[in-house]
Parts: sequence; structure tokens; C-alpha cells
Amino acid sequence: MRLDETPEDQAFRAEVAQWMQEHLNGRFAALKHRGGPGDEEADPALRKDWERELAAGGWTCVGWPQSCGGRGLSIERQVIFHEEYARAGGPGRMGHIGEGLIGPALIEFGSPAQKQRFLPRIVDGTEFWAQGYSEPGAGSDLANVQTRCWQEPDGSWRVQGQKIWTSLAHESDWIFVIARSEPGSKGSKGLSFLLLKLDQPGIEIRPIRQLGGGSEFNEVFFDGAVAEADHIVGAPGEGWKVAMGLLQIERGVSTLGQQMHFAYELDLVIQAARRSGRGDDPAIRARIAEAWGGLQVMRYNALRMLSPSEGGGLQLGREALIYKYYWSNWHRDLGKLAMDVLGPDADVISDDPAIRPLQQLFFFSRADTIYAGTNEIQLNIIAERGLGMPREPRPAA
Amino acid sequence: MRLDETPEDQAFRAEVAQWMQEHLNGRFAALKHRGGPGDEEADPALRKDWERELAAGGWTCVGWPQSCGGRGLSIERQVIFHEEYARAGGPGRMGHIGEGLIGPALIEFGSPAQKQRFLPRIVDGTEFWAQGYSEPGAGSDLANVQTRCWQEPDGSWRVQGQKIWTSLAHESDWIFVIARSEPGSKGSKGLSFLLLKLDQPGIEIRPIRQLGGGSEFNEVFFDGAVAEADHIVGAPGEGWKVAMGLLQIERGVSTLGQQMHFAYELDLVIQAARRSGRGDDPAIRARIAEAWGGLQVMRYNALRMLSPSEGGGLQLGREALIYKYYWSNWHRDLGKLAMDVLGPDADVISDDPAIRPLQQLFFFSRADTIYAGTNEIQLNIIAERGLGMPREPRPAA
Amino acid sequence: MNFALTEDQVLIRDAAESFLADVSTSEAVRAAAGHPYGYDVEVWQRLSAELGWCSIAVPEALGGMGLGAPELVLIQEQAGRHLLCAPFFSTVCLAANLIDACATAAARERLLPAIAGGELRVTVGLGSSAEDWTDVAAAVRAHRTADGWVLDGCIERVPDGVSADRLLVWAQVDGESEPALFVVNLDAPGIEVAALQTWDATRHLSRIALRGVSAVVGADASMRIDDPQRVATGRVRSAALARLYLAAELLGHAQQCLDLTVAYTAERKQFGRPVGGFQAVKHRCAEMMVRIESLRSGVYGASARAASGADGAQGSAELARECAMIKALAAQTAFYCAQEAIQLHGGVGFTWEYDPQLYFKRAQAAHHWLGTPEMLRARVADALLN
Amino acid sequence: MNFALTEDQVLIRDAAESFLADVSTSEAVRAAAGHPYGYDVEVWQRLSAELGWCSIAVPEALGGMGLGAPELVLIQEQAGRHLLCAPFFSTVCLAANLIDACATAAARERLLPAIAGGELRVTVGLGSSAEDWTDVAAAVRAHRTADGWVLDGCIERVPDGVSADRLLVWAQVDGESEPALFVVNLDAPGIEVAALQTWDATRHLSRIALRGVSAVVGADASMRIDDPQRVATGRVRSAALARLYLAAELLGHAQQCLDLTVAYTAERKQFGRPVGGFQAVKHRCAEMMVRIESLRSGVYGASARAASGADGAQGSAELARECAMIKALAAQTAFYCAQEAIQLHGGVGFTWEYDPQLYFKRAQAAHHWLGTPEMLRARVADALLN
Repeated sequence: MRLDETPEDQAFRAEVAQWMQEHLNGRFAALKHRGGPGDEEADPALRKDWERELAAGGWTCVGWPQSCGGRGLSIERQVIFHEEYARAGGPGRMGHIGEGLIGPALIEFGSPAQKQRFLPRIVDGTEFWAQGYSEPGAGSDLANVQTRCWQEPDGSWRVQGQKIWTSLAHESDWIFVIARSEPGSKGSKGLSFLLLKLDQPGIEIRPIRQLGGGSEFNEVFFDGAVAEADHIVGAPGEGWKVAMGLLQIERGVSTLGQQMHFAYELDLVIQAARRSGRGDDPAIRARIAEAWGGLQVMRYNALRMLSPSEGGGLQLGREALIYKYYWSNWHRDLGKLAMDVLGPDADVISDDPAIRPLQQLFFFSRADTIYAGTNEIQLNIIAERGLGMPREPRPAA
Repeated sequence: MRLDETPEDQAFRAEVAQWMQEHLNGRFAALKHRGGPGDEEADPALRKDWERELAAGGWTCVGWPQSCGGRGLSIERQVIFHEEYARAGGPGRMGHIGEGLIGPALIEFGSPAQKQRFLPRIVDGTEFWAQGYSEPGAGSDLANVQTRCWQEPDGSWRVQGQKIWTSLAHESDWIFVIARSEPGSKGSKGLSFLLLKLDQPGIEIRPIRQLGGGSEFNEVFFDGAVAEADHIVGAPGEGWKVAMGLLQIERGVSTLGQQMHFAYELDLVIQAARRSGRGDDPAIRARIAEAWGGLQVMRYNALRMLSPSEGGGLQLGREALIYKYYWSNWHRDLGKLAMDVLGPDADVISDDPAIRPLQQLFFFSRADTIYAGTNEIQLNIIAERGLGMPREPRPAA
Repeated sequence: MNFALTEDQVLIRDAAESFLADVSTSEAVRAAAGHPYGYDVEVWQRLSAELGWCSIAVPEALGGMGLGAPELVLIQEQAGRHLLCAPFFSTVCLAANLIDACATAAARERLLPAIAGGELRVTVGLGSSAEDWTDVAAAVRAHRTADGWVLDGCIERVPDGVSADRLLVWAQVDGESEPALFVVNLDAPGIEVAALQTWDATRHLSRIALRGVSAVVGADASMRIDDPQRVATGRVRSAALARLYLAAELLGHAQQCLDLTVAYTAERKQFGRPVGGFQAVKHRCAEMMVRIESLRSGVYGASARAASGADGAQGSAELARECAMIKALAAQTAFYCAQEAIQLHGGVGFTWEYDPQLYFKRAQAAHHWLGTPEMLRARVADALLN
Repeated sequence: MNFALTEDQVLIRDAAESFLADVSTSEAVRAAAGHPYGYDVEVWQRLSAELGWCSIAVPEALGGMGLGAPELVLIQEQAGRHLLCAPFFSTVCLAANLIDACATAAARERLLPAIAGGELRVTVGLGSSAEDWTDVAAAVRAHRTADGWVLDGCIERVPDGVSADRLLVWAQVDGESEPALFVVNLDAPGIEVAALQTWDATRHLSRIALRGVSAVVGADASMRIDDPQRVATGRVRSAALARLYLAAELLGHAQQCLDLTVAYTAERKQFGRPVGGFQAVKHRCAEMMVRIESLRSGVYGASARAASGADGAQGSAELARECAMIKALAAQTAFYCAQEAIQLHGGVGFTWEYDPQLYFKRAQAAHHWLGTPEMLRARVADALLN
């Protein structure tokens, strides 16, 4: 258990910080602290340019193996990179689904041809991805997939159905989809994992308006949409394995560095408390202290989760189970604290950079405890896998 | 919706207050504010004398019909009586199981002979009762009764088994017991409701030591204990109906006036806060204000629960469902607040009348959210009966 | 002492319930929120002129029904449940209440009958502290002139400021310890109304600047109206009642959040079962019900106290303490239930299309109105501990 | 930066776990609590002399292992889990920590080797505020005499005061801004030890009165030991570490409450099912696990910071803030888990016979030790906001 860094790590930290200082500048300066969850609609064109700026510096896909175009950074170095990126105010990554989800899935499950076709364009920031998991009737019951797919005589695949909660589908080039390829199959059996171009006649994208007014999520309708014959990942009918591997990844490294963004938000809250006078209220003070403590804990949660376990290998065990539940509820509470600290000004729609991000935080963090496994699903998983308590009885299907 | 009282009600209130002032005096003065939950072991002999003092004044069984020896008071007058009794520091009632539970059950379900035999001795304070419901293996699953009973050729009944959480069994004369009279029956079917003298060879009473050190609860072991032939209430095999009617009563009028005792406790907390200096701490102040608010709400909860409903009759509906959950959790929180207000002194075992009751409150209120329907059972009932949500799936027995 | 609703009260509640279920649907609320006034004038006319809601708490001698807090609380509860968009809260719960408690007989006779008849919309600044209007008064100063008064200052949050006919203004006067109360015509020279764009669009607020606004003695519309004999107690009592009426509205919000959640989880299936059948969901709905029913007890109880209690300084102080507590409880209950409604609706809970967000935004806005729970509890604690 | 336990740390933790599972059973704890010392002397001798726990954090040059906070935290966590009754917290976590951080080289050389060897039990007053020993110092005054010092005052809560060999005394000295630190022999004249009968009997406390207790320069046992160069920073750092070690113990309490609950609800059947199969029970156990694992991250993290960080004034202040936060969190987590353990055990939960009550009483007692959560959060807020 050490918190101090080697001189080499410290030098790496300085290198990232310096690169960010030099490049998150000029026309990119407007992106500082923008584009995070709740703000993903902020200037997507400029943020795509920023992805290419990052790529030019070699700062995309830093955790991927070098053989796949990445930097092959160790976990510790990835932590440092993400922390310094966020500390500098680096914008929400347009490329995060490619880099954090489908890329690693292709590295593990993809064919050599798929890797060759897709990975370089994720690394260089020229192709952006969306995900197609959730369905309106499924919700937390991920395996309850109704979207169908079938293979045409020419070997291509067709997809029919509907996905939902697809972030930035309208700004993306490709989508990965899990669909039922074996008619009559149930649950996690008989599913296939397909890659589709979004710009095609069989796909329609409709934005979902969120409570805060933004529309970064979408519904995506598939009406005989086409996937090329070799754009199936894994064997037909075994798509669940790919999908689950990918969710593991989502709950792991890709949320790294978010604490630095959270620290930035907490700092905005503290500044607002000083300004509004609510910082003199002892109850508000106690909540700010608690939020600060929660943030320390969250960082240590992440460090524990990412440390090699006693037996070697990543300790994505008990610690990982609590990680998402902890941060999402902390973040939701911070949103409420932010509004209470702003006082009555919180209710007025504002462009003030000291107010707007806190309002967005308040509204968007309502989704934090719902997407990627609701609180209720998280608690089930923690009780069943973390504590070995009995599984929920499921009625016969 | 009126809070003001008629002149007649005001006069009655004054009458009760004056009687209490005149009689809770002399040797009875030591009983002021004593003998409540958590303190039921306080001087039982003197408290039995007090019951007879009350009886002499006509202040036992005030809600019973006059034909049964009661005063036949309206609900409003009962509220007034219980409030003034508690306000004066009237001690915990040794007779409350007789007056509040078995008496009303006998009035509703008992035979004329049973009424004649038992009711007058409850009214005059010469016989005290204990209850025999819970069993070690049953807990919240009240109908899971393992204690057996059978009828002998002479018509008398024999009881074999074990009851638990029987308050003051060692200070009582009689016990009512629910036991399985139909071998092989399950759940609420095949149970009978019997009345037994406690002082007999087939009954052994063992105290259960509680976390606060007291032992007001007991285990009661029945080894062929005898109930007389005509000491069965209701028909053989239909004891559940009697038992359930009695639990309705427990959740109704018999908890009246407890708010006045709670108000007394809150006042002790406020005094302790002034003394310890913790009353300057804003967080403690907020909790005291919250506790005060909760007490107001609790009184209004009770008044709503006891008001005639729109269609006439007692409104023991939605309001009654929440009543026990609300007061028990409020009381448990008050116990924690009391300790936090006392500061480090809370940890030292004390005879100081400004400290001892608060420590007892802290410890005994842990039981409040468990006995007479745990929090968990209360929430099930509220969801299912109050909100019409689906019942818990029960595995086939 | 009888806590049951009277027959008349049941009638009032049921009429409000069915009227609002009809006119204040989700679609209607969203449409009204987008209107410059923030409400549908026709709905307002129906409830004020036809249904007579504005006359409920006005004394009979002044053309009202002579009822009071218990009846208004029942209306407000339904208004909250259905998110009624109308100047009812501003005109009746704030302004008429204030005029009745604080104003001279002449002013009451001039203003209350017009309010009761639905002919006059009056509003007043909504404070955000535990004080009794003195926080609002602190930002406006009244200077005596030869023929009356001149008002200068700013009122931060005025509900229905864009559409009201009259504005009540609390102001400080040099040398007077109590704030003074004025009524001014909203189209008087020197008044500038700036509509605020708020996240909660179901109650429109404005910032109103007063620059040399004249309130001339004997003028028709603008004048000083506080009754020196009544204002000290009256502002305490009227602020208490304002908190109570707001709490009743919040109670309605909370109830609707629970009802929406129970209905949604009964329909929505996950893992082959209705979501509402999962015990954890049931317990959380039950917890909501406990808090809501307790809040209802508190709101009804405080309204009964308001109707029964002495209205002297002592009675007003006790009522103030109880209403401070109930507003604190209401704000927290409404927010809690809105939060749970969003959470238990799952993905659709945070969409614009479903209704929980409307209640959520309102609950957050109302958190500050007339004092936050923290401020109100500190006030109660001062009374208990000092 | 590596958060995994080292091999040595795993060994230390596992050894503590198995030793305590053996000697600190429920029966042993109840027996020890009834002993006048509050512990079994044989257990103390084994862990101090045989297992060397007292030497872990003592520098190698002074006969210790030269390890530090991360290792002590692992021991304390297990001590908390098994409610170890022993003067380990007083001697090692409070006194040795304090001596190491604040005392002169001479005093360190005299006292620490004896502590490391298990030959000396030392204790100190346990404060109940967010201050860094100054609250304890406020009640004792040191007067200079011809050949040394005389101490007068009272120390309210001294753990193991009945059985310890030496007492550390913080005292105020006229004209000095920092409190002075003394060590006195507990059988010195003028010392009166009154054992307190506490609800939590697993840590015995005493009130110690000092009446003209003399600490003579050059004497063997009683003397002034603070190092003027180190005391200002050292008392901040040692108070921070004391809070951390207490937090680790509370973490162990919380973990055991969860483990007991999961085990009991797996066995206990209601309505034909194990209670642990009801979703509401599962979610509440899961909530406990979230809080416990988060607390564990915080405790381990703060211990790593203590081991890695600079120990100057800045580093000590940062460590103090983090340890204040973690003690606040630990107190609330332990109480929460003890409360839930009692509740989810049902009827047996509030009996003397079952163990949850032991943890419950300890959690309540520890709530105040070294500052309540409210006090500690106020301290953290001061640092963040001012």
C-alpha cells in the first residue's frame, strides 16, 4: 500500500500535464471541462478535432497494447494519464465508446480482419462508435433482447428492432448491436454481436429529450438494417459472451480519471458556497465536508479496484462491485448539494459558467444511478456476488 | 378538522389532571414517569397497588362499555384521559395487557361465563395478564405456531411448547396462548386460543436478558400445562380469528397517550442538551427540531387514525398502517439523539434521573422497531395493503 | 377535537380533485408552462369565478365563504398533485392571506372582495429565508413624501409578476421597527418586471424593480395598507400560513410521485415480474407512503390549529413554529418522493416526456421558498432551546 | 503508487486474524470485560511479547520493526472485528504514536523500546473533540518548581487507566502556547484512578485526578518529555493517527456486524424462506457492504498517505484532515451496521446473549472519542471553505 510515485511516474505525470497545457489551447480552450456526461452535446465537431489532436500526440487508446496501435501503458500509468487529462480540464471524449468499449472487445474477440479494419480508425480519431444494448422492454433485464437478426443468402446480416439509451448515435459512424439470431431462443442464448454502419437507409435515429433539456441519448430503429457478412464478432449465437466481456470493461478502467472531473465540480460547489453565503450554514458546511471525504474514498476505491490482487491479476472483485454504486450516488448527492448551495439562483436557467455546469450536474446525475446498472441491480449484484446471499427467485419463463 | 375542545371535554381534562395530581402522590410519587417500556421492572408491587388505586377512582378500562365494568368513554375522551395520565407522569400500566388486549378480546369473543369470571378482576386490578403469541421459530411469521394443545377426556386442555417475548410473565397471574389443536394443520388454520393460570407445575418462566441489562421479556415453557375446559376463547380450531382481532386492538387505542411520555423524554433530551453544551451544536439543534416536529406529526397521526372516517366508523385504514412504523422509528432515533446529546457521559452507567431514563430509552427503543411487527413486516403490510402492490411470493409449504 | 373532514370539506376536496384531473393534465401543464403568463387564463377564470376558490378563506362580510386554512389546504394539496398552473397561490395563499392578517380595515374592504370575486390578481415577493417577510422588506425602502410615499428597491422572486394586477410591497421605513406594507398597481410608472426563465416552469417568477414608485395617500390603486395594530402579529401569522399552503402543495407533489410510481411499477415488467413485486421496490414505496401520510397528518393538523388557535402573539408564534416545521418536512418529503419516482421509473424517469421531472424541478425550486429546511429547523431549535 | 498489500502485510493481517479468532471469542470478550483490568493478561502477554504487535510501528533503531500506519491499521481492523480486549489501543495506537511524534530523543529512547518489548503499558487521556490533544490539556495545569514540575487537574477518560504502568499527561503551562507533554508513573503520589462503569465494557475507562503530582527533572519515571521542535506538528500528526487507528477498529466492528448478519439471515427462516433471501434484506446488507468497503478504502488510503506523505506542518495538516474525515465516516458506518445487525437479527438482536449489542455499545461509545462526526466535519469544512 503506497501512494508515493516513482520518479519515472512523476516524470510521466509531468509529461502529460505539459502536453495538455500546450495543446488544450487556442481553439480547443473552449472545450475545457466541457462534454462530460450531461454535456455531451457540447460542440461535437470541435471535440472530434480534439480527438485527432490527441491521436497526433499519441494520447488515444493509451491502455491498448502497442501491437494494436496503443501505448501499452500499465494500469498505474493509465491512472496518471486519466488524472492529468481531467485535471487539465480535458473535454469528454467523443471516442470513449470506441476506445473504451468496442476496441477492447475487438482486441479480445475480434477476427484479425476486424481488428485491421476498425482499430486504426479508433486510434486515429476518424471513426466514432455508438452502442446498441438496451431495449425499451428490457431495461435492467439486459438479456431480454427482442431485436432480431438473420443472415441473408449473400452472408450479410439484417437487423430488425429497436435499441434505446444510445448516446451520441447521431454523431457516430458505427454502432455495435446485440440481436437475437436464433428465433425462439430465450435470455442470453441465441444472441449475436454485430457491427453496423449508422448511415444507411435501414436505420433511423430519434433523440430522447432528458429532464435537463439535453438529448444525448437516442432511440435507434432498425428496419432491415445491414451488417456485412464478416462484421459479426464471435460466433453466431454467442454474442452474449462478447457483450458481457465488454460490460466488464465498462465497469473497469474506462471510468478512470472521473474523480478529477468530480473534484473540479466539487470545487465549483465550494466556490458557489462562498459566493452565495450558504457556505456559512453549518448543515451545508457538513455536507461539503462529507462530499470531500466521499471523493477521497472514491479515489481509494478506484486504486484498490485497480491494484493487483494478492493472487496476482486485477482485483476486480469485491471492490469493483461497489464502485459504480458508490460513485453514482455520491455524484447524485453532489448535484443536490450544488443546487442547495446556489440557493434560489439554482432555479434560474443560466449561462454563467459558475452556475450552468452545476445545474447540468444536478439534472444529469439523476441518470447516473440508472444507466449502466440501476442502483437496484447493483445492490442485487453486491448481495448475491459480494455476500453470497440467495439469488432472487425468478418465475418460470 | 378541529383541534379545539368543547367546554365539557375541557372539564373532563381538568378532572383527570386533578385526580392524578391528588393520587400520584405520597408513596406513589416514586412511580412518576417510571415503568414504561424498557423500565417495566420498576417496582411491580407498588405499581400493582397503583392499579388498584386507579380502579378505586374508576380510571381503569375507561374505554370499555359500562356493561363490562368500564367507563364507556368516547374515543375523544379516551385520548384526553391517556394524555393527562401521561402528562402527569402516570407510570407504565401493569394492567395494560388485561385492559388493552385480552379484556377487549373477551368482550368481543368470550362466553358470558368467561366475561363474568375475568373482566371484573381486570377492572379492579386484582389479576394481571401476560400474552403468549410469539415462538422462537416463528418471529414475524406469527401463524407458524408449533406449540400444541389437546383436549383431555375431562374436557380440560393441555399445552405443550414454548412461547417467547412474553413481557412481565413472572409478575402476571394469567396468560393467553395460541396453540395448534389440529395436528398436521398449517399456518393460521387449526389453532385454538386458551387461557391458563401461570402458577402451575406445567409452566416454567425464564427471563431473557436484553441488551440494556433488563429482563422484562421472558420465555415461557409449557409442559402439559392445563387450561380449564371452558377457558377456550372462540371455537376450537378458530383461535386465529381471536388472535388477529386482538392484534388489531394492540395497534389501535392501547398505544394512546404514549406521545405524552415521548414529549417528556424529548424534554429530558432538551434539558440534557442545555446542560452538556451539545445544544450549541447546529447539527444537534437541527435534530432536536426534527424530533419535535416528528412528535407533532405523531400526535396528528394518532388523531387522524382515531377520527371517524368519512363513511362513519373508525378510520383504521391507511393512517393506521403507518402508525407503528412511524412512532417506533421516531423513538429509536430519539434514543440515539439522547446519547449524542449526553456526549461522553452517555457511556457511563448512571443513576442520575437526568441520564438513566435516556440510556434506557436508547437501549430499549432498539426493540421498538422489532416487536409487534418488525419494520420489515410493517413495510410489507404498508406496500401490500396500503398501496395494493403485489404480495411477496411464498414458496409452496 | 375531531380530525375527520366535515362534509363541506369533503365536497371542496372532491370538487378540486375532479376539476383539476380534468383541466390540469400533463399536456395542459406543459402547455401552460410555455404560456407567457404561465397559465391558461380560462382555467383561472373557471376556478376563480365559477368555482369560487378565491373566496374560500375571505370573510363572509367581505364577500367570501368565511372558511379558512383547512379548506385552502385541501385545495392546495390537489393543486400540488396536478401541478395546477394558475395565480392561485400568489393571489390567495400569499396576497389575500397577507392582506387579511396585516392590512387596515379599509384596505381589506377594498381588496378582499375583488379577490374573492376573481376580479383581481395580487402578488407579493416570495422570500427565501425563515423570516416573516422581513427578508423581502430588506431590499425595498419607502420614503415619505408630501402626499404619500415613494418606493425604491428590488423584489427578487415574484410569482405571477407578469400577469398580476397588483403587487404587495414590503418595505423598510426609516425610524419604524416593523416593515410597512404597500399595494401598488403593477402598471404604475417606475415598475419594471423581468420574467425569470426557470427550470421549474410550472410557477412563473419575475424580478421586479421599483424605481421611485409613488404610493399616494388617497389614490385609487397604490397606497400603504398595513394596520399598525395588527402588522407585527399579522406578518408572523400570514408567513406561517403561506408556509402551510406551500407545504400542502408539496404534499400533493409527493402523493402524485408515489401514485405515478406505484402505477408504473405495476405495469413495467423486468425479469418476468412486475417491478412493483420486488420487495426492495415495495419497501421504498412503503417508505414514501409513511412519509407522505405523516406529512398529511402534519399539514392537516397545522391547518386545524390555524383554524382553532388563538391568533394573538403567542398563538401566532406557536403556529409559526409548527408551520416552519411542516414546510421543512414538506420540502424534504417532496424532493425525496420525486427522487424516488425518477429512480424507480428507471430509464424513462429522467426523460422530459414522463412527469416525474416536473415534480422534481418544482420540489427543488420550492426547497428555498420561504426558507430551506435547515433555516426553518434552526428557527424551531431557537424556540425550543433558548 | 500501488494499493495492494505487501506479502508482509498479508502475513501480519492473517496472523492477527487467526490469533484473535482463537483468543478473542464472544465468550472470551465477555469474560475479559468483567475482569478488573478489562482484559486477559495472558492474551496481552502473548500478543505483545510473543507476536510482537507492540513493536510494529516502533523504529528499528529503538527495537521495533520500523513499520507503520498500514500495518497497525490491519491489526486494528482485526482487533475491532474480534473486539480484542487488551491495552493495545492505549499503549500502541495512542501512547507510542504520541511519544514517537512529540517526545524528545531521550524520552523516545527510554520509552519506546520498553513498549516495543511489551514490558510497558502506557496510556493517555482520550479526548472527545476535534482538537489535537489540546482539549485534554485544557484540564491539567503544570507549574514549574525548583527541581521540575507539579501537575494538577483531571483527565476524564483514560483507557486502561487501572492497569497501565505510565500515564502521558498533556498540560497547560503559563506563558507557553503549545501544551506540554509529561509522562508520570501511575503509582506516583497524588494520582487517583477511578474506574468508570461503562455500558461498553470492552474498553475500560477511568477518570484520573492529579493532585500535586511531581515530575522531577532527571527522575526515573516522571518527567516532561515534549520536544519543542516537534511538538506542534507532532501533536497534529499523532492525533490524526490516533483517529485513523480508531477508524480501523470501527471498520472491524462494522465488518463483523455485517458478517454476523449475513450468517444469521442465511440460517433464520421466515415464511418458509431464509430471511436473507428477501430482497429488502439483501439490499440492506449490500448497502452495509458498500459503506464498509468504502470505509476500508478510506482507512487503507489514509494509512498509505501516512506512510508515504511528508510529515512537515503541511503534510500533517493534510493527514489530519483526511483522518478527521475517516474517523467521522467510521463512527457512522459502525453505528449504522450495528443498528442494522440488531434490526435484521429480529428478536434475538436486542438480547444480551447475541453479539450485535457488544458492537452497538462500542460504536456508540466511540462516536465521541476523538471527536464526533459533526465536530470532525466542521473541522474539515473550515479547512475547505476558509
